[in-house]
Amino acid sequence: MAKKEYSFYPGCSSQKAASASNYQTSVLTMCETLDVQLNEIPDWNCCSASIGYAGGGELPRLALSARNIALSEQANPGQDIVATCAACWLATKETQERLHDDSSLMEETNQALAEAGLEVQADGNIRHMVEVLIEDFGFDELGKHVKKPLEGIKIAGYVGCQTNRPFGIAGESFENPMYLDKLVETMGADPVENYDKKVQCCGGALAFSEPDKSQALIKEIIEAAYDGGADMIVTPCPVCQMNVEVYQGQINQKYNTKFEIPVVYYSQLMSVAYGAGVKEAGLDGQVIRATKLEEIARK
Amino acid sequence: MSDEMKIGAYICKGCGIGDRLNTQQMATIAEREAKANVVREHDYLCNADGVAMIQKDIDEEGVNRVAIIACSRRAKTEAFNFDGVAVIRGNIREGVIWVRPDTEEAQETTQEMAEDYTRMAVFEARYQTPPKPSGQAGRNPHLLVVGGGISGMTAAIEAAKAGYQVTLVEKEAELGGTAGKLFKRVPNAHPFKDPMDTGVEALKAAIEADDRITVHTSSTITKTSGAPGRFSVDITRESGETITENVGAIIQASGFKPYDANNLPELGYGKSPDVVTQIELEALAKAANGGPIKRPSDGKEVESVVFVQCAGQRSDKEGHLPYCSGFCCNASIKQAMYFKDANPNVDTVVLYTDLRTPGAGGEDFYRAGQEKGVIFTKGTVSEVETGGGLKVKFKDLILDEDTEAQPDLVVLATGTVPNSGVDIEEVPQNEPGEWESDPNSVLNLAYRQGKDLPLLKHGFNDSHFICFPYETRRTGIYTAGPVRRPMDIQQAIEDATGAALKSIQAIENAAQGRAAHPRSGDLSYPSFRKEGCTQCKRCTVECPFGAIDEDEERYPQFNESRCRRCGTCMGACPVRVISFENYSVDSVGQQIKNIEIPDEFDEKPRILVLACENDAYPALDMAAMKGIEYSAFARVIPVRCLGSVNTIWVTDALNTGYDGVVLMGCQKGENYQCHFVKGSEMAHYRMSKVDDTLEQLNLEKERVETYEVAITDVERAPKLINDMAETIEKIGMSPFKF
Amino acid sequence: MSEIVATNQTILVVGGGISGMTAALEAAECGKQVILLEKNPSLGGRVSQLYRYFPKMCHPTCGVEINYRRIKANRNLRVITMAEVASVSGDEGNYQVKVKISPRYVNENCTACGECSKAVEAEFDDEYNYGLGKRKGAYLPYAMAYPQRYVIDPRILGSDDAGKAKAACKYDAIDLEQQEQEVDLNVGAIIWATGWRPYDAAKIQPYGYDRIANVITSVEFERMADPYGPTGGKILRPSDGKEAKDIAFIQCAGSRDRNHLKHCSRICCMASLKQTHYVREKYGDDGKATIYYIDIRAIDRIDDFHRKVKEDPNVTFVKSKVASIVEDKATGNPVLRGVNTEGYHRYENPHDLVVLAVGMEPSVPADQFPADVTINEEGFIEPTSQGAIFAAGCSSDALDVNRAVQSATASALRAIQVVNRVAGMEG
Amino acid sequence: MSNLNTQMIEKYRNSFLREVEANVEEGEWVKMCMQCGVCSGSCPFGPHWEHPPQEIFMMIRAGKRDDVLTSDSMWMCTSCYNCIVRCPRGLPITHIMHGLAHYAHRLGLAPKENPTHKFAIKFWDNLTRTGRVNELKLGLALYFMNGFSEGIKTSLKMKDIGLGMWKTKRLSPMEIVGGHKCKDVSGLHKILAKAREIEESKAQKFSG
Repeated sequence: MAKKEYSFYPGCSSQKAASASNYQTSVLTMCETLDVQLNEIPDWNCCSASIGYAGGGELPRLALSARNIALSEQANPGQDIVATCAACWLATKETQERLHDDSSLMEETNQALAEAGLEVQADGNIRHMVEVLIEDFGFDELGKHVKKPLEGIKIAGYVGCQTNRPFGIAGESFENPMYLDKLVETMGADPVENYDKKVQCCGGALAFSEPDKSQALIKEIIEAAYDGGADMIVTPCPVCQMNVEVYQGQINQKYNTKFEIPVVYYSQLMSVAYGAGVKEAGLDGQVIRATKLEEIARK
Repeated sequence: MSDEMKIGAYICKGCGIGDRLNTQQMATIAEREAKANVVREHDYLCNADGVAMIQKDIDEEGVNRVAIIACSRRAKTEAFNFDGVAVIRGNIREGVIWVRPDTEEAQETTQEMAEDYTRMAVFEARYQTPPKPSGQAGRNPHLLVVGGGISGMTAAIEAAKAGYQVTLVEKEAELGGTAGKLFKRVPNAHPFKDPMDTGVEALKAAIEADDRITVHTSSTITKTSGAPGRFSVDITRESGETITENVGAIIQASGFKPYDANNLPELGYGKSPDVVTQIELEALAKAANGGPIKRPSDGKEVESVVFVQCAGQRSDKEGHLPYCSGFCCNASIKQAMYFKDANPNVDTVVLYTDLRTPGAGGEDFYRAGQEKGVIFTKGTVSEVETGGGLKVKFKDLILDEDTEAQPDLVVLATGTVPNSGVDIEEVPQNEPGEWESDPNSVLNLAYRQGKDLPLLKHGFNDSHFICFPYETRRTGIYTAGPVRRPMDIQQAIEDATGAALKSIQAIENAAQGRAAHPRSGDLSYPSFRKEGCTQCKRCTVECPFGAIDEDEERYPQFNESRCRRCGTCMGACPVRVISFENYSVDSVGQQIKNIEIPDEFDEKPRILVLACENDAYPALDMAAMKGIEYSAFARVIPVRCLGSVNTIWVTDALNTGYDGVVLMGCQKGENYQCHFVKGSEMAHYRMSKVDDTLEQLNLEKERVETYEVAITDVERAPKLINDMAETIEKIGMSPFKF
Repeated sequence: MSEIVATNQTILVVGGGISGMTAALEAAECGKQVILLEKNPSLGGRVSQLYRYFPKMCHPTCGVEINYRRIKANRNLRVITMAEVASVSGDEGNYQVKVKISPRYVNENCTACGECSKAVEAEFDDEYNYGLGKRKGAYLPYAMAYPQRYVIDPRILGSDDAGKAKAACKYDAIDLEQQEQEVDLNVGAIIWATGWRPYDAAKIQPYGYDRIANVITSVEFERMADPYGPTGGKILRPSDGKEAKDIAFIQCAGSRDRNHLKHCSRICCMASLKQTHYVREKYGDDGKATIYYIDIRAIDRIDDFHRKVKEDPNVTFVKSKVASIVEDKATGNPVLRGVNTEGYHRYENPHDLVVLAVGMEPSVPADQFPADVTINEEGFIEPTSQGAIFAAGCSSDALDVNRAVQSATASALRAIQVVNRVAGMEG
Repeated sequence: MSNLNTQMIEKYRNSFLREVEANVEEGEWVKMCMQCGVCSGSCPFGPHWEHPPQEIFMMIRAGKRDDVLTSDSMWMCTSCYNCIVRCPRGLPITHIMHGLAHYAHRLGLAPKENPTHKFAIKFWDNLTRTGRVNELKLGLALYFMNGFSEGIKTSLKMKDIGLGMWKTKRLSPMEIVGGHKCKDVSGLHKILAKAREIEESKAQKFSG
């Protein structure tokens, strides 16, 4: 397959020494195998995620994403913008659609962008990395690169919210998307069947401000994974990964549980299956080590 | 074809009949005992060869009564379809071999069953005449429409478009009815977004332009007599001038009157001029003609309006309507749009409990109302205060709190009351020869049973049948529009068009002497022997369709084209003077009599089963198809309706030595399923009287049972027969065996 | 099928459900020549799969029987089953219709004796029971089917079963050589009565029809309540066959929802109210029903039925669109989550069984319509102002049986107007 | 009471619904709710809302301005979009909730002590400073948002998490002094200033 190029929007959490830096590491490893070239949008800014609304009004928030799109159009013309973070993808895609559909919003946004000498068209595609994998490669192709099948690992595919709603992945349902399960299978591991918390909210950004309420949700997500016999949880979203992984200690204290389940990214599974080592797969970034994956990575 | 009766009996050996039964023996019985003129067996009667064999006999031997002794009358009807002859079906497949086990010990009784059915078929054939139309009616392609609203005008136009003459009678001076008083109507086509023109002017113009339609305004019907194909109608103008028209069928589209809102003082009606009904709001909207609507009290432009849904409807309170009028939700949305379209800043609130905007258009229209800013609040109104500005007190059911609104105007969605004339249960008909027209009646029928159509429920003239919405209880008279059931304009248009079709059908049926639904196409009709008649009036009173009048000497007058051929009159007649060519006291009675009654000591009882052909008989057929067994002692005879069962059949059977009688009819009572309305009910009543006869005969009451059987009672129907067999086993054989 | 005689005075009715049968019969009983096409092996359509009708609680089979009898008795009416319209050309008063007739592999010699069915071994999902049970590869679609003639499932062709079926028939009724035919009909007017199909419940993802065994549809529930249905009339849970006594009915399952069907399907509220009777009929005081609804649409005089159900202490009404259903894995109970909007009470209610009151979708998708008609956003045929293709019943709107029959009767007149004009007939 | 709030009360005396339509992001959708309640039943934080989304819509229609704008309900939105995808009428409920929250904040009516309110403001301030979120600063700001002693407690409670993140190089103490940022921060600030200006001039127009 020929090299594929995308305009890449990594987002704040993927930066060096940020909470999803290991995600970034594994994405890059995975892309190398798949011969994907990610052209980072130069000087991109934060999308304001879905929590910026209080301080930022509608137009300032749209302007943030519009700036990224404008920069991408300038630097990587004609390339689809690909985001790895669910919130980044969502905010950017929503902005693209709203500007595209509302000419007065478009006009006002460009008025604002003009202050920095920018202009946006917003007629390209904004895609999540998972979409790229499924639509531009497909499971068959993704499976062809597997060198070390992840045999003997049972994995709960936790899709979360914003990768799934409101746009979702084409052909998948909002309530029971199957792509992570298929991906897990493609990588040679066993998906947890009927994992019924796969699209439950983890509290998202409110994990900070409403920890008790969020952790109650996270607990259910983890519990259901254990009930399904999972060795680990896989997710496509940095917020999900962070929330489900790092609060396990607090949840254990609060609920007297003994959770210690690794939460990894799909890109980490793929990197390992594609033959990468622990470091290249970002597995050293796990607060709860994914030992079964590490074992395979070390083989 | 000669008039001489020639009976052909044809015994089929297919479908295992030949394997299970001695058909030769049956043939012998048909020939020797039942005296059929031609008797033949065939390996496979319904195939082309078998059918050709029968046709040949008809053509060459002059066979004119064909007894097919094979499968059920419900099977293979296409094959056994011969012109000009009476066809009788002896049921030895579903009726015998499929309900009996294929065992050696059952063989004897199974064979007896088949032999009896063979006799019965030939004897039934003997008492048949192929029905011919009576010639009572001619074709009168002219119909009367009563009521000049949307329903009536639509019916008139649609019938005229099919080539029929129409006389349209309207009591008001103008056509248009209620719709004529509307500013606009709810849309009937995509995108279902805005109120649209009522279409009344276009209908009026179409009527004006159509020379097949004659209109009488300011006129009422003062007398309707006759029958489908030959109705005679007196149309009287306000001036008293009367003309008489002859028509073939009638559509009653007499519409509705608005519910009297004076019954709703708690909602402020009558206390403030600013509390109006929906229909009154239409007048305000018409006056405004697209501009701002002004409130009646002081002419101020309305800035806020509250619509109160279900005002006096869906309620058990005295004086309220127990039903939903169906159209009011959409009507309020439309009316709220009147305000919003004139000025989007007018506040319009609809207070409802269930918003009822069904179908494709309904939901779109609801959404369109919301898009225009109409507010919908689920709530129940307790009171509208009128002292110094209106105050609508209501409970917001969603926010769960008592609250109030202070609009400029309140609109009450009060619903409709059908304009169905007089209730014939309450208002007796004049005695024969003493005609007087009743100003409250719509049709002023000269029928013995009363001046208007019987009502179904809540004063509506609806059909009781879900599958057959036009079946009123007066043949050739169809109701359409909101007199039939609550409905909106769109439905009224569909309804009126359908009613026009049924009227045209009634005209064509009457012209050929054919029965209407459910025995559609039946050419038989009841005749009676005047010399035997005792003028007891039972037939006149019990006919479910009011088909029978009385002449001045108090003899019954049968009106063939009003008759549905159910035979309830035949069942009613204590002196048995009423019969049909193909269905009579004898055609059934002879079957009953001509079976083998074994000796009392044979331990072989006989059970007569009279099963309604509409439901019970098909249920027994289906039981047979499923291999459900029943007693070999049963002899089942299908009847047109249990109402046609004359008690003589039952007493004759008992006298002949039958041990038990089972009657199977349809459900009676409020949710009756009897296709002839009262037949099953009458049968139950009459059979309760048979008990006396049993007592006289010194027989146990349990020997006669009457049941309601549904078509789905596939297991129950055979069980009822078996129950009777058990009963007989318990109480013993009949002592009346000869 | 050269024997099909049709002229520009013939009325073609497409679809043999209650609407099509009615339209065909009403026209034929006015003396018109009518051809009735049905794509299935039997007439009857959706109503033949219902246990009871609201509000009378009578059996649809009863009315269907009367209609079959009318059909048998009427020589103006010609029924062709397993037939579909491939294309329509021409114009009002003179249409050319191409009809594709699939082979039944059983000819008119069939006596419905059933021997072929006994001989065949292969079984397939029974369409009549919405796949809840099995039927043989040679079968009568249902006990009341008309024509009362067996069908060979094409899937057994070439197998031993095909031979066995043929051998079992003593009447030479099985003809495995039958081929698909195409016939051209010339007709004056067309009544389109292809009816509806239940909305695909699996698409309503929050309700887990595709994942939770004890979530079924209202049409399946009809079959279950029918004594001759797959459970013999017992209301049982698909997961474990246990009696389902506490049943939830979810309204607007796929209706009034821009994610599914935009329109209100009209019948579902009444159907669920009716089905609460089934629960009470089978389980008496042990039977409990809960109706989750947005608006109860018991329109017009049948609202009294609604009010009677409301008085039943064992029937509960919750004003709420259920948010989601999850399965309690220990009990198999579907657990309904949502908010009772009258006062905002959250619930998490387990039930034995959930019945989704699925909406009505027009049978023929708008883009697959073989003739030139105007179809609205909801997929229903709009009243035409030109041409002579008239919609009847649920191809014109979401209708209950009563209204469908009214609509069919009206369409019969519209068709008659056209053929009468063609014939130059004056009244 | 803020000046803007007073103006708005004056302008929309009779109709809070119209005020919402004119001033709240996606506010024109509120009237389209058909009261099914699926949003309220679908919310993962549903039990914590005093007034779930549908009730808020109904309250808006009923003119309960104060109750709505001072409510902490909207601040419970986790932006999971469950309500949006299930709403049979396609209301962008998530955005309406965000819009209401923002509007309440702008009018000065949002509950001051609501943690999400505070966090959301801090998040915005954090990201707009450099164009990119500084997770460490954001976290610390969050822990200390309820005062110093409360902050110490929270920090201690959260220290294991911080430690874990630091060990795995997903958090760096160095961020406190520098951190990631956009190169053209000034351009970004100009864009945001202009966007705010346009938005405020629109609000002025509505309220004038």
